[in-house]
Amino acid sequence: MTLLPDLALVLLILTAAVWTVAVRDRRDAVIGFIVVGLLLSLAWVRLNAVDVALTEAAIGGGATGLLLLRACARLVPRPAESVLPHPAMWILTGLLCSVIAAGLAAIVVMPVEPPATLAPEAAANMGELGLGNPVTVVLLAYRALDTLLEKVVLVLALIGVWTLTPEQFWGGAPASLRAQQSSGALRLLAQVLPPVGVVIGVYLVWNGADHPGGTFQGGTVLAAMWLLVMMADLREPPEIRLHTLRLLVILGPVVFLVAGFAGFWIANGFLSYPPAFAKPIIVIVEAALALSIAVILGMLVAGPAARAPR
Amino acid sequence: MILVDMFTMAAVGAGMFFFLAGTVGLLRFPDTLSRLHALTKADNLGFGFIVLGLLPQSPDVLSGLKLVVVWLLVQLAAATAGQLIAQFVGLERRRDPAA
Amino acid sequence: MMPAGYATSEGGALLVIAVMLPIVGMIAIFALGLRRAERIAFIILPGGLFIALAIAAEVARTGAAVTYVLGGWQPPLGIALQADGLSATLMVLTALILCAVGLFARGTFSTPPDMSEARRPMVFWTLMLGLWSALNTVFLGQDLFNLFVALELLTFSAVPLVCLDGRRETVQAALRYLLFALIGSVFYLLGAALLYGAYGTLDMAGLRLQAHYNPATSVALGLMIVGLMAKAALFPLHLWLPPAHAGAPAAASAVLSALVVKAPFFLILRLWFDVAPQPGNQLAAQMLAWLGIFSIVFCSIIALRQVRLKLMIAYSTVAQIGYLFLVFPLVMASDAPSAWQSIGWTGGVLQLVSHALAKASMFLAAGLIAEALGHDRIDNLNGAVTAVPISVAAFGLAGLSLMGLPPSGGFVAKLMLLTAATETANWWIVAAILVGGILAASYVFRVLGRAMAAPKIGFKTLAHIPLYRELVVLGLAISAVVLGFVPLQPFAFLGIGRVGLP
Amino acid sequence: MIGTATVYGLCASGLVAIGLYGLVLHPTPLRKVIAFNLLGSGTFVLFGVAARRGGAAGFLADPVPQAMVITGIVVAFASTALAVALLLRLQETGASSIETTPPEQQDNGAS
Repeated sequence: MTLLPDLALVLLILTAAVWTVAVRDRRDAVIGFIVVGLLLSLAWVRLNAVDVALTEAAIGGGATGLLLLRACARLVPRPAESVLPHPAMWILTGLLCSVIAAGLAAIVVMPVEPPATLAPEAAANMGELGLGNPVTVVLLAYRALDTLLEKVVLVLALIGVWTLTPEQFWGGAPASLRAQQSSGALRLLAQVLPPVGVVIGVYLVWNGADHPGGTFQGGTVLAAMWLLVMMADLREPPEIRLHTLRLLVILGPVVFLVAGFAGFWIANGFLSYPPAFAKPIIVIVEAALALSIAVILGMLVAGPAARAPR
Repeated sequence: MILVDMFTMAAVGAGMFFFLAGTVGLLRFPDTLSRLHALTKADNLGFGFIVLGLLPQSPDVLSGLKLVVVWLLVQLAAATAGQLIAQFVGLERRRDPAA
Repeated sequence: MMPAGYATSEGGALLVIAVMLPIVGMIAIFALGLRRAERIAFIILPGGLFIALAIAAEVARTGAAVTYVLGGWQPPLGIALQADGLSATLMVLTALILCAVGLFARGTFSTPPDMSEARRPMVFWTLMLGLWSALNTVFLGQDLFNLFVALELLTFSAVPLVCLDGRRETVQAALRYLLFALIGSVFYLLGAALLYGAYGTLDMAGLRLQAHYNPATSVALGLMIVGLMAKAALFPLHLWLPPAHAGAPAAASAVLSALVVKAPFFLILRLWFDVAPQPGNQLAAQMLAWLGIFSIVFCSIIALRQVRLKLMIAYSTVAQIGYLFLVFPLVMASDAPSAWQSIGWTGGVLQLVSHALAKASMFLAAGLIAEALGHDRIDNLNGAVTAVPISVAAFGLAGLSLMGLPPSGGFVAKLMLLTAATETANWWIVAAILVGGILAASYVFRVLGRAMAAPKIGFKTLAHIPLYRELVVLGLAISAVVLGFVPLQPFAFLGIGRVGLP
Repeated sequence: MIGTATVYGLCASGLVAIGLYGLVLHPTPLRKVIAFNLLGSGTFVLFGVAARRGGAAGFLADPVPQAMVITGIVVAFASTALAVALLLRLQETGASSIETTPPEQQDNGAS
């Protein structure tokens, strides 16, 4: 009986997912995907992963959804998207997918005993650092290299998107994000919400050291506020050649790298923190990362430059 | 204590009723504007009642405050979204009066 | 339960620097928008080469793997980097090729003097450095999730390089490449999730100690290998490679073909010999080899039919990657005391290295030929030899290695594979190696025949090619040839630091 | 006895199958990208299941796979952004679908 809500949620997720893939109109597909994202964040809460739930809601549903909706708006309309492929093709693909799903399902219904876990190791080493949120500790201490490299992935993704700038526009600003029809309501929201949003973003980063939350979640909220302001046409996207913009993008990775290399002198090597200062160092790194993430996410949504530099 | 719990149950129950009604309206009403009407009802009344019902249950003032902030933010977002959708519908109608 | 611990060894910090130095350079170029992106790159390039050589020297000196435990957190909770003989070799190879390509690209990707920043130089040099860091992480990583991040780093550096010139078909090729790479990543990650669920660790050494045959392990390894196959462009998942590698600028093509596709193969090798329960699955090994055989024969034939030189070289890459996958049944059937003492394993690694050198040289030579003639249609290459004689010679020398003719690294590699195949009575593999050699000879000689022919009347060289660029190309081709003269002894280096089978 | 984690494990398998199906069969790049995100979500949930089962030592779930999922979600977003930029650029330069092969590559289409 206690499984009933979970079963209902899973059923909803899978229905929304099937709809997302099967529906003809691509805008409907994007909306379906956003719904899946929001339902998934509930699933993450049920999996006792509040940090992931926040990330999924902010990035998986929110930022990705915005990105895809914007793509929809800019793609030329097509009458119908789901051209039915050759029957042999979809039967074969369907079969292959079912086999893979069945294989995965067969494995998940036979859990190993005792469960494989690193939780005891993670718990045993937490004390040294003085942080309360184990996920933050994993991200910024135990597996800091992954997190650092993943920030570099974000910078590279931004460079990759900027590569698609037509030659004559290099250095200019991305296309405006404003809606076709200016809206008083949207403008009001963009004036009222950002102060609150920024507080929430900062709170998420600050709070992330000890409670669910952290750089990604906070950074995404900050990015969302910035995007809102750009969509309401209160600000234009900045030119990609701007030094301030470039410096904000690399601020996080650089602070992280500096903290990492400092470990050679003040602790036991790269990316190790002296126990007495671990918490302040991690919080500073997180704050810098959150700022960079906000700027990178915003610029990734804005896309390549579409106007010549002034 | 019992009284507080009963209040919570009543308020959350009322909230759920409005959500249910709003969802039915969203699914059954014929055109976008009336669907929007149903949706905003659910957002305003349903969500409002649920927050109201949960308020006495919050362990400290901070959590209660958070609940109120959440309610305010949802109101703001719902109002803006409602406005935007309505505006979009108006735009479509002007462009194509038959729709 | 706990695997054998890692301990940071002397010189371990070099590994961190090998991964971080290119990132520092990349960030500096991105942020400072200095007058000349290439200046920063030319500080990083020799530095990185020096670090790679220092790591190799350290491995050779100690006769053991060089290790670094990040932050002092013991795996599987933390992450360790480790260079054994094989990874040190590949890091030196990577550094050499990147330095050569850097020299080659200096002319094409320099910032115009009147601009503070131009698109192509800025993007090219940042991505090149990002790619270097990614490759080093792939070669050093010991944790499957860390390696996932490294693979993503590689994808994000490689894909934009494909569409650097912004033409429609290159954007299309880049998108297709990205989609294939993403499918590959997801399959890899699915496998990693299953392994974590089964063993609670993604550390390779830990998995090696614990892994045994059960459904979860088999499905996980199968998914990961299929995902990596898509990234390594093994038949029939190779469709993305030819347009992508042919569409990129020559300097980028050289790196993509020589190094980027080798990274996923390296990981398959590691999964197979360092993670999977031993002995490996005979059927899977045969299947991989069969896909390799199809790659060799099929794509060599398609290469033969290409109109454009760069597409031909790209198809040749798919064919040559096929050889690498012949290793699995050959090593398993050998009676050598450990996998890396078998002749098949050494042959495979040598094929990887010699192909990297030869293919880098070939793509660069093709780039110079196209620059000089203004096109790269094979049928109109007449007179190339008068315009860029050294490049045509380099193309021919690199071709020797692809065909497997003596004297060349490719010859020794293919001979070793052939010997291993005859010893283990894998006759289909023997046939594939021989047929592949003949087909490679046909497509290389087709190009050479055209390029050596007398120029048509009115033939004009479009651009003057500086001598140093031609010499770089020749240098790479010569190293591919010289590899054939290296005595077998140093190959013991490849086995340093590799754990014996239980 | 089926537990909460198992239910979500089945959900993950379903998402993987649905996403893979869409990724392989949808002809247009945008739909492929959406399907890829579904496939990715399924993979992440699989990590989440391992995490939830691994709850021990005072933690409700194993934090290590959760941290991996957070990293993975960010990487998936970056992939989506790059893919969207590519497909918009592709439209600007004149193609409507990645399935249309330029003439000189026609013969590899057959392979």
